Amino acid sequence: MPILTLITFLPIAGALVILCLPKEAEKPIQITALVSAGLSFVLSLCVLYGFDRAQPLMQFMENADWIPSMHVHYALGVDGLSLPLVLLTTFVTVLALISSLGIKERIKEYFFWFLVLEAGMIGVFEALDLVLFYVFWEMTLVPMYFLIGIWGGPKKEFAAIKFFLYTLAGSVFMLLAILAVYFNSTPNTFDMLALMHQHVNWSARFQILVFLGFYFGFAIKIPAFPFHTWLPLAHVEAPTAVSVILAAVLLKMGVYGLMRISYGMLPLGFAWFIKPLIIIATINIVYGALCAMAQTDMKKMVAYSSVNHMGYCLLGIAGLTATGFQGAVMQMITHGIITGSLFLLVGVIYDRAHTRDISAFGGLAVRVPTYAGLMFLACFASLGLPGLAGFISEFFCFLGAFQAWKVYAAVSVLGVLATAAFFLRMMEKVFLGPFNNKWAGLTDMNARELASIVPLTVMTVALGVYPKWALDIMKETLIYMINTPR
Amino acid sequence: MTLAHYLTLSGLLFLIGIFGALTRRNIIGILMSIELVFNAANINLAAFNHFRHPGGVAGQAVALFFITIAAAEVVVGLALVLAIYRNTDTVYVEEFSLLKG
Amino acid sequence: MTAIHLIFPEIALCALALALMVADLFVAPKHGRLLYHLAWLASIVTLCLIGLSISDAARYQGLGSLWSVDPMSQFFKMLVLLTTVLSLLMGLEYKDLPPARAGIFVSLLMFASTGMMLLVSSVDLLLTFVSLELISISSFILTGFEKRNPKSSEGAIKYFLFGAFSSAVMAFGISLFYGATGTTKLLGLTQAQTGGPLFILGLLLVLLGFAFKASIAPMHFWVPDAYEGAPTPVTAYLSIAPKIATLAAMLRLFAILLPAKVFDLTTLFVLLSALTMTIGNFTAMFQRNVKRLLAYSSIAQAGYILIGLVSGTVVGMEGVLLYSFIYVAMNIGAFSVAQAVASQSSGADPYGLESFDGLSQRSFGLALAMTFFLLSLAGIPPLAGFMGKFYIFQAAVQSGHIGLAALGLVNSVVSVYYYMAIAYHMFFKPAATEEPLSIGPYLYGGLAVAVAGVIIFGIYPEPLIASVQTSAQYNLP
Amino acid sequence: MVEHAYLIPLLPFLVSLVILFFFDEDAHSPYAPYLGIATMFWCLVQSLVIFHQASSGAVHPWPYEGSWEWFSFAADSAGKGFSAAMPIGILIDGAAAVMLVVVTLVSLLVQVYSLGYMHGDPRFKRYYAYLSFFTASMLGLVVSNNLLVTFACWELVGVSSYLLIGFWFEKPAPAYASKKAFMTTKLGDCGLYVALLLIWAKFGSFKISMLAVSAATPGVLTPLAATAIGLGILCGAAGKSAQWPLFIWLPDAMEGPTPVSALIHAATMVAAGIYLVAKTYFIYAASPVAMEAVAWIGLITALLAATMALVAYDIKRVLAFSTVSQLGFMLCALGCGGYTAGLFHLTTHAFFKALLFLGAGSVIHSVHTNDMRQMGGLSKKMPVTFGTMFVATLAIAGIWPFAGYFSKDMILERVYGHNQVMFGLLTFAALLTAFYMFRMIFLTFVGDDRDHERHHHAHESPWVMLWPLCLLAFLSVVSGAALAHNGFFEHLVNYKLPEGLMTETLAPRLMPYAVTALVCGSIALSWFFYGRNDFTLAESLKARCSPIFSVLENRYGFDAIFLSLVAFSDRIAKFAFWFDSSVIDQFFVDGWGLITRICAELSGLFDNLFVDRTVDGFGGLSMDAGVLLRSLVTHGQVQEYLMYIAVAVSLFTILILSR
Amino acid sequence: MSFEAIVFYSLAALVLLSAVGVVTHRNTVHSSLLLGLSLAGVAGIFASLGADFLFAGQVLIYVSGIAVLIMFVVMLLGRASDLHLRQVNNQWLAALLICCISAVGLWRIASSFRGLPSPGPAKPSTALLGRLMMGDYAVPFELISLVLLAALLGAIFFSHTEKDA
Repeated sequence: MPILTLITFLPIAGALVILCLPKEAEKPIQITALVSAGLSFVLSLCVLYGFDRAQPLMQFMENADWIPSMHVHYALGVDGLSLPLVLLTTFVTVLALISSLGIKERIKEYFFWFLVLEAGMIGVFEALDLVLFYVFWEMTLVPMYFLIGIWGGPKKEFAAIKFFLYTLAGSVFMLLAILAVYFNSTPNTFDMLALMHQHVNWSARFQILVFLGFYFGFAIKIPAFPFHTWLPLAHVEAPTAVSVILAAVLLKMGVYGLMRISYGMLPLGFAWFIKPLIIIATINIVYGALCAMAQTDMKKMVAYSSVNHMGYCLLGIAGLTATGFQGAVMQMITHGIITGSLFLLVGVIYDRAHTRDISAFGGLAVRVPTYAGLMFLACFASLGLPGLAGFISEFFCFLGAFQAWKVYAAVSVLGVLATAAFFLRMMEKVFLGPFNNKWAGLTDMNARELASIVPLTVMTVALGVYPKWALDIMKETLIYMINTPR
Repeated sequence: MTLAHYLTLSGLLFLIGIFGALTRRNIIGILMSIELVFNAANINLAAFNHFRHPGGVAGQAVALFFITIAAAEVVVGLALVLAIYRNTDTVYVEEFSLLKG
Repeated sequence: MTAIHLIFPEIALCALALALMVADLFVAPKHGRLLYHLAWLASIVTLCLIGLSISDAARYQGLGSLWSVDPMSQFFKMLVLLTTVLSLLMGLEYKDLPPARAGIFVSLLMFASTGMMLLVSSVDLLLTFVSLELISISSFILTGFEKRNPKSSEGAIKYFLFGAFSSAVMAFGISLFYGATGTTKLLGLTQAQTGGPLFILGLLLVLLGFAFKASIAPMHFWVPDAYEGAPTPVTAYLSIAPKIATLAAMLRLFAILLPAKVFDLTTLFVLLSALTMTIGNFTAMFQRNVKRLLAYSSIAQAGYILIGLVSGTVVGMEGVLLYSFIYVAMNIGAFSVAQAVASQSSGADPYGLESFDGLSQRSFGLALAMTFFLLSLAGIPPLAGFMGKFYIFQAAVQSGHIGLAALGLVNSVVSVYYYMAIAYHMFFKPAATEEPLSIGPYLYGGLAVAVAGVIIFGIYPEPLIASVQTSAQYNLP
Repeated sequence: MVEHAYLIPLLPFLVSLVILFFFDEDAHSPYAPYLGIATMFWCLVQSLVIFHQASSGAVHPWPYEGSWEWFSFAADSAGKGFSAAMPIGILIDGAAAVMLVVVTLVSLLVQVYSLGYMHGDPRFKRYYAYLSFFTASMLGLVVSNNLLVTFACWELVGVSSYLLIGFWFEKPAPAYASKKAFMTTKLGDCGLYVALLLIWAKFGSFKISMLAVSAATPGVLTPLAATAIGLGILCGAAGKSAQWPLFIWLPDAMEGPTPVSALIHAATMVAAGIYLVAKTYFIYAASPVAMEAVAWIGLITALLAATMALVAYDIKRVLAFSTVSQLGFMLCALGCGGYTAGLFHLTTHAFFKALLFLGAGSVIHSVHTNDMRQMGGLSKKMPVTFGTMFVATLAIAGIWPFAGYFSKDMILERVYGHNQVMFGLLTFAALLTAFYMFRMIFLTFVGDDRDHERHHHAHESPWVMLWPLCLLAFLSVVSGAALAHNGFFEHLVNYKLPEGLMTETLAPRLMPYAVTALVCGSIALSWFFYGRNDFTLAESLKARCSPIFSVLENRYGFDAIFLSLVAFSDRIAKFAFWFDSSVIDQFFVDGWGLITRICAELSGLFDNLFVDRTVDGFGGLSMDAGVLLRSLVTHGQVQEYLMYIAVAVSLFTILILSR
Repeated sequence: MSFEAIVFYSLAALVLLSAVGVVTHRNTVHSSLLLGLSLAGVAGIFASLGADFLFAGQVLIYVSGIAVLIMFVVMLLGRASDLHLRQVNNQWLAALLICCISAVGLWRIASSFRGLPSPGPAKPSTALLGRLMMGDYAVPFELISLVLLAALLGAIFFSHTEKDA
């Protein structure tokens, strides 16, 4: 059974069904969306079940000719690097869809785009052919554009087009790099696995140029300084569920590409860029945290915290160590879970209060204890509290980077401090202190919101207490990646 | 008389035609200038045929085609001028300004 | 009279056009639509004839005196005919054409198609010129076909003035060409003949004429005016058929001239390509009329196709073919949607961007289809336009024009901006009216074909690429 | 029993979850506290058994270590990746055994005490959940055999401290104090974090027993690395144990409920820093510099905090400064090689400081104020409280035979052996201790009632609060003598210093007596100022030395420094955000807009800017250039367009010319 | 100066002078008359080149066809005010500049053929032309008819007043 294909295209099937449903049929549309995304999730769990953790190489591979005349294949596969991300995608999408049940207008279009988006994201993590990778990569753009642009906040159109243009501008350079790689491989191929062995024939100059081409695409997605400015805007303007997807999955595509493609195919280019990368990582961490500190909008703060957290991923990667890689992958997963729940939680309060201004609240912990509890947990997880998911990944990132870059890693620790500072300030201003009577009518979370957030919270704790479950999936692959002769 | 003479003549005619097409305000003026350009081409053809390729008559044949095509163009052009004159009551090109970029 | 049988399809189309012209006399004005039906059927018949010539290549393909019938020409002929059929289907749903003049309309359209079919086969400058004139003169008239619409007449007169001027210049060029070589035939040019300034100036002036038809900068200025003024089916037709036919003719010219190493045309065309797509895209950004916007976009698209041309490789040529095919689907689709929207718009400018406000609310399917076309034009996967661009850029990178490819890619990012501006109106703006937008059956059929093409060849382009690869062969010594 | 020591942290943790999730908040269910107390009692029993086993030498091998794999992860060694195991487990040595008893005991007593103190609080259940959670984390910190887990628990106690300080979060002060406490300790934790990274880089392991072995192996740990690691850990310890210059959070932390202060900010959590330094003593042993730094930090803290305690009027603040000061004693001892002394004082101090806090809580519970100026003469109203607190005060002052005498004596002896200037300063701090502690006793319990209203309503606390006091008082009396007996404690914790640090300069025999005499003098001085119901002398002194007093009241300006640091970081943050939105973003958006605009101007044809309504960047650009360029190419003019063609033609002819 | 030269120069002068008149004359009617003159001059040039059929064609089609047609239309559309309007737009200077630049290039080409004398008296070419038209150029020849047909259709279409309008 081509299970990866099923995982990828079940959402598309769902989207097509939705397209055929009349737009008044809201319940069937929602059910279709949930069922198709849910099935996709279940299937990805099946993949997890069948996944051989001791095996570092690609598994569940599928390969078929797609465009033989251009040597393009339809090749899918997962290994320890991509499987966790596929799981994250399917998991978070289901939850985001649950939270999207609160969407009131233009339901048909919403779920249609959402499912298309999911397919694109899953595909990016599974693709083993550069063209296929690129196609899936771009496939995420358009749905995201509409999801932000139609259901977003006041500046949604600008945010949407900025997101679109920014990411597209990056990815066209990626396309150029893909072509360059293709023409310089013998035999000409887009096969990512085959290209991993081609670098011996490539000069450092070529690798550097190609690396930069890819890097533009990835850096904008990650987002790495200074290409991050689309992110706060897009996050703030996007509807809750879309912010969740954006933060939890979309940003990971960049890091994934960096690890899979830039690292795997272009060792010399990567080695050349390692110094800038660590600097960028440090800037991302410290600067992102500082920017977050200056925010009064909760969502924007969380958005900037994403910049900061993706900096940890870069930090881990820049160490060029197995530990750092492990940290980076783990950070992707945990950031997805934690920031996903943070965005959902911010969405909860925004739905009720129609404001996200930190100073507009006060003492809410009395009125909405469940909400406050979940928010505290998510914030603490995000600031890297041990026992919650963020700590181990962050620590591994530092550990990995520290072996090569002592000073940068040490400076980056300041970012941890700043992260703590802004989260604590937010918690103090919003939940603690005297109760602001303006919000006397505030209600605690409802079942739908709990259903979308609690699984994430549970995962946050579970991964924090028992990270073995996730680490084992990726460990062998990452060790293999480091140990592959380069 | 050498080929150079004829080419000079056709070249000058060509340039006069171009100049006219660029400067006449009247559509019919432009049309007439374009005819001059066609004629320049025809002189070229006939002259080349005569001086450089006297074996065949291809040049003359092509010139004949050009004459006919120029005629067809003039016909369409004048018809269009008539039509637009009915619509806008002008034959001055600057006055066509409905379409703007 | 050599090998006249090779151009039977053209003769057939021409004869059918004449027949329709005559039939016009016997058909009551109110039954004018019948002629459209006959016309597209006739085009399909011709299409079948070409299909026959492809299936029996030994018999129906070869080198005539002034023409060469080969897989490439047949490919482009099919595209031209396809465009003709789809434009005629659009015409069936277009309200502003005088029904009484249906005969003239369809026969002119078919004349133009005949001209294009000959153009793509022609290997002689005289035949090329005459075909171009046939196309031009038919197009002038078709552009001005909405007589009561002053915009239409104005577009026609501007188009005409440009056309006449450039054909005069081209004629002058041909005369110089003749002077240098003693012939108008492209085949059999020897290196000795192709050196002098006479030849080169002649060639450049001829290329100027081509550039006019293919709307390559700086010969593109007529495009927006003519496209905006022309009836929409004609716009759709003009934006596709003459352009790809001319590009095909240029392809042939290049195929002959490049091996002869006349003169470094590549540099010139790299510049032209860069200029064309940049001007097209950056100007399109500021358009508020969809037809004008699409006109500039089609200029930009010509720039992309030129990239394939300058690559000068077989892959580049295949790219031109592939892109042309996809271009037919996406451009005709975009114009069809524009026509459908404008036909039910109450705004001051039916083709204004405002007419698209809230289209997704009125007809999600139509809005989605338009989005597909636009994204395809922008080159976003997994739509066909991406495959076309990918192929072309691939060719450019392969032949070392990486800078041009990069510029093309940057341009496609820029183009997203204005394509998405339409999407912005369709999806983000509230609709002026809530009433659902209905489209007629023929437009629907045409749209379905276009959408299918854009999606299917985006997801599975292999059959198309395979056929392009077999088609990118030409009969040249 | 010792092999099941993992239950000690695990049970409270589970219980905290059970309480949090399965008990009802509003019902004032009595089961929640009892469940917590019962668990803690069980933990205490287990700890006592372990303590007994440890002290009787019944455990083999000793120290006991039980280790399991927590997870395994990708690690590196010389550029090669491999799968490394991260252990989780327990390491019970003498120090841990002692700490287990101290923590479980104090926690149990505080929980019992809280039954009375917190009665009727709307978040009663959550309080117990937090307490259990804190105790679990603290116990985890104590028993862990893995520095990473230790660090994890270290952070978790920080969080529970945050939650408990801010327990009454409706008031702004606790909310602020909790944040301040967390942030300040987090600042110190950054150092610890880096130290952990360094440890991994040096040793490739976090397992304490392995580290100890490796550190002892010559060549593994360079002095420089040891110094860096040692200073990093010291940084963390300074944060957690409120040492100079990070002590500022502890006085504010007194905003939490008093039992919490007793448990966390007196007996256990603040001792974690000392405990951590002791646990990683082998690293300090390799670095004299780090060792010296520890000693001096401790000394400075002890002195500064003691002076600040002199002028405080808030009873809990006095105790907080006292705690800081005493922690400084411990750290100083550790820094001088007094491993045993430091831990011994840690133990005894836990008892009497917890007692002092609980007593203060009892007082506050009774008079509803923290301000000592509004107390006085409470000894009659609250005899038990007074009695027990007096015992504790004697203990902390270091009067024979109370517990503090033995531990403080051991410290001073050790410091004397190390550095006699330090000894002098530390002795001075000890004298100050006696002075301000008795000042507190005098102001609170002795003399006339200064606030009749409060005095009138004052009453002895219920027995549920008093018997923990009594028990602690008992321990404050006997624990010192008992543990010091025959070097029992030294034998138990049993840390062998490397040869270089064994400074066997014995203190003069008379030293303990001399110090005791001085302490008595200090107490007498305190009585002279505050015990006679006549404060004129104190007032006049205050008036005369007002600059000094205000410096002390302002805590030497450290608070201000930190506030300005916070303000500074806020300013940096604001600047960063401004830079982000106005420079970087504008660079890309406007830069793109600028290019677009220029291209558009050059291509010459545009009228209506779809853009200026959407892209903000376009708006700011100059229109003049546009007008100028546009005038070059007007619209829709056929002949101007024809001109381009003509230009092309002429260009072509020039091209020919050039050939 | 030979007779041939006299004929050439006088014809050339006729062609060029009247052509200049065509593009510069304020009165469009005069312009159109001058156009006829110029075209007739070109016919003369054809004759001097021995292209007798071309001469005939030029006279028949251009001089008596096109020029007259243009004249009719000019008179049809002419307005009295035309005479007072400037007939040359304001970019004439630029146009002149461009023409001068081009002239240099064209002169260069023409001057390269200075030494090429006439190969001899022209032979009658009409028969050859006819054979060519019916031979190799048959298809363009037929196509031309299509072009003319299209133009005719256009003329009919545009000049036809809509009754149903």
